[in-house]
Amino acid sequence: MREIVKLIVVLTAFCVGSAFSLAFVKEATKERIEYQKLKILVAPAVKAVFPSYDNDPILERVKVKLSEKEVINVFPAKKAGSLIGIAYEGIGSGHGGAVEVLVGIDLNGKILGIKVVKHGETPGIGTKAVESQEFLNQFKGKGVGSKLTVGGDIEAVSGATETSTAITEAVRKAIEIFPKLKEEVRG
Amino acid sequence: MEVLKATIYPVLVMGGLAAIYALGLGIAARIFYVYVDPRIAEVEEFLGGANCGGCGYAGCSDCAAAIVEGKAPVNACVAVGPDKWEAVAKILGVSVEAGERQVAMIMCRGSKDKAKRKFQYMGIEDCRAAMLAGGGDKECQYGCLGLGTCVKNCPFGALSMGEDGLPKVDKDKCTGCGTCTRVCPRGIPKLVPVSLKIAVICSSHDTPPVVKKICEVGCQGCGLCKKACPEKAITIVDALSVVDPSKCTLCGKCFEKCPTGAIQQLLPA
Amino acid sequence: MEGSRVVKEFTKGLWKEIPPFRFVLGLCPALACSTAVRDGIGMGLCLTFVLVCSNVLISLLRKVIPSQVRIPCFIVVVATFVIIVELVTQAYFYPLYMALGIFIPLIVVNCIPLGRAEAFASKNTVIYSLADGLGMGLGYTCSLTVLAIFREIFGKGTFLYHHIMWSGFEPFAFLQKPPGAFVCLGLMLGIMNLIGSGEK
Amino acid sequence: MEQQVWTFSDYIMLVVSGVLVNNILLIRFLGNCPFLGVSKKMDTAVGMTFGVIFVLTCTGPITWFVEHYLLEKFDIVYLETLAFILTIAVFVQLVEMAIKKISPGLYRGLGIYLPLITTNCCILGTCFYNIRFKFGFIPTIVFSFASALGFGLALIIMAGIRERFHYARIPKCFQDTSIGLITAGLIGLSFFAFAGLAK
Repeated sequence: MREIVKLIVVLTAFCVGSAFSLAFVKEATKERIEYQKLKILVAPAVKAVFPSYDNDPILERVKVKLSEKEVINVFPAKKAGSLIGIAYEGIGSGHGGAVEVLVGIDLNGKILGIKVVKHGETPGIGTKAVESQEFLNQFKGKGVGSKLTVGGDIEAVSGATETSTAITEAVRKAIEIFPKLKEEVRG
Repeated sequence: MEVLKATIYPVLVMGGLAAIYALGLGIAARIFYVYVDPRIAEVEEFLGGANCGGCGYAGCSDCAAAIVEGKAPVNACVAVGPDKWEAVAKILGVSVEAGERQVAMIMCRGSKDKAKRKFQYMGIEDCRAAMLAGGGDKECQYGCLGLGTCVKNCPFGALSMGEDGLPKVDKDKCTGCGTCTRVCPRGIPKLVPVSLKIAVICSSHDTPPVVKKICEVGCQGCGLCKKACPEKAITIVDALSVVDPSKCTLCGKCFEKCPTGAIQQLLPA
Repeated sequence: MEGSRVVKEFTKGLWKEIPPFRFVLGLCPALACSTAVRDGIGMGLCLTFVLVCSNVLISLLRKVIPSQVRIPCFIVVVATFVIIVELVTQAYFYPLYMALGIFIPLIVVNCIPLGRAEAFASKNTVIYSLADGLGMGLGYTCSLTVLAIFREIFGKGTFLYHHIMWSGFEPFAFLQKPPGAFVCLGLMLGIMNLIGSGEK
Repeated sequence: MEQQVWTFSDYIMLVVSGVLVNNILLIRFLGNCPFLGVSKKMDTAVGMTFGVIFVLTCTGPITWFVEHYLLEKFDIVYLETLAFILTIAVFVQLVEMAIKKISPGLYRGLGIYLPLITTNCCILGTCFYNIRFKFGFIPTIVFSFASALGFGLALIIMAGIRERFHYARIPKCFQDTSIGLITAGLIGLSFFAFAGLAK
């Protein structure tokens, strides 16, 4: 019995020590890792949705709590120190799961540009909507107050209706929360 | 608070996981307890530890077990020297001189000019490869093929290929590891005690007329030596004569009678 | 006397027992992470860090660890440093982290740290273990770098992602592929043996 | 991929992919140390193969459980490496003890390879791949088995070739590991012919 206890104590002590120190390393690197990941994933999209800015929106991102569980990253774009717009993600459900769209909006609630960040659509079919600049440009200038429905003010890419609808849905959802986010970011 | 929350889960989960695993191991060690002779581990300490297989066992721990059980001699490990053998013998409480030092001996005298060939073999220079080509180029199906597989594989450089197409053993270098007996497709090299005085240097089990036709120096199994021996030390087993060295007095009568000289005195009397 | 042994333990990893050539361990990352010089150096340095830290810690704790659970304990120690490396590369060298991918967590089963822990650190004092770890780690880094230089220059025509070959140069794509890695390492090992045999 | 319904042909493709197209040893580079270490003799290669198949088919699903029901629940996925290797090490040790007791014959054949399997990176690597590819439970088992099979296939082919090295005249400096690596490269090259059979 004593053998077993000794075994348990030593191994557990090692694991606890290891987990404890790792938790600290994790805490210390958490921010940096998130920044790095966003930089690879989102930074090109941010560049695409804003015409011009001179800060690092990824570094200056603001976390906004939408509800108890939902937290969203908001990327503010600034020029010469003053805020010109914010970008954040909206999610729509497409053929192959969630479609995440980054939407850039100026301070008046007008869309500056959109870009699909992550999707699982069928290559060659759904991706037509993801890649079509013409389709994505339709959203420019629309904003708070626009209906944003496929067949209404948005025209779907033929053959990729499902994906077009998903993207539109994502943008619409993003627009809906804009007033709240604007207040938070301006703080 | 935030830091506390971030550390408490990992610590609890990993600690719990480790505790369960350790408990499992501890219990399993008890349930599946197998008595292992502690001497096996002690013996293994003194073996080469390279799992070279030179001893003929599957790894060093297997060999250690065989030594402890008495199936293998204390000097079974060829990778270490006499000092380690003595240490092993000490653990087991026996002396190293359990068996005499063994050396390899080439049991064939059928050199290039003495034994006939079926065909000229020009393939890869390896006895095992030659065996694949029609069972070897020698008429004699028991004789040395002379392509030197044993020479190439000897880990101690104790073998060399002679001019006559037969390997030669350097008794000082040979450790009796037995690698040559294992690699030879015909089992020509045999391990014999270093003080062996007399032997029949032939491996052929062919009948007298066959041997007479294909090899000038092979043992025909004619039985003349058996009849000549006053000590009854010679027997014929499967058309090959065998000398019992414990009975032999080296009187030399058999050498005179042997028509091919297959029976040989190895050391001076 | 003391100092000379430290130097000896350090330098043996750089030539006499240089992994993965003389000391045939840790082949998987050597093959997989040598398509580009940056990856090779990165992998080597990650391994050096893990090796040095685990060697030091294990030689410090060598009297505390009971021998029955020594292997799980060594594994936990090595795994801890591996996760630290994983997190740090993720935070500061993200592109490298992406390129090395699964091979960073796999340092834990790379036989070098565990092998050194068992064969060296658990029997020697801290200073020697440090020297041993550093030597072995740097030796490994050198091997990987040389292999990567060869594979990147001839396989891609670049060096540290800069084009250096003449414009008409057709890269040997074979060298970048997995079989090329095996052949390359095999040839280098042969050449090392050739040089080594000349020494004796 | 988790929600996707897996049909029988999907599983077949997964096996083909694991064994041939993305052979874990030759294409993914996992498990090379034992590959070169135990491929000198056919019988050791066969022993190692069965050991890996058994251990991997068991640890694959176990680590899958650890990941999804422990690490993800408590949001400590970054401790994956530690939890997995610990699980594998303990499992291997358990199996070793159990086999030793239950079947000494099997232990003689398989036992000496088990300690080597803990540090065989194809085990841990495959467990990681199961998680990274977001496999469900059944695909995890299938993929683990296929990977182990791929490992065994490459190992046995290699052992068969290496036994023939006895007959070949190899320059001294290229003997053993060196020629082994070059051979592995050539086998890998032939495995490239399978590319396109499956993803």
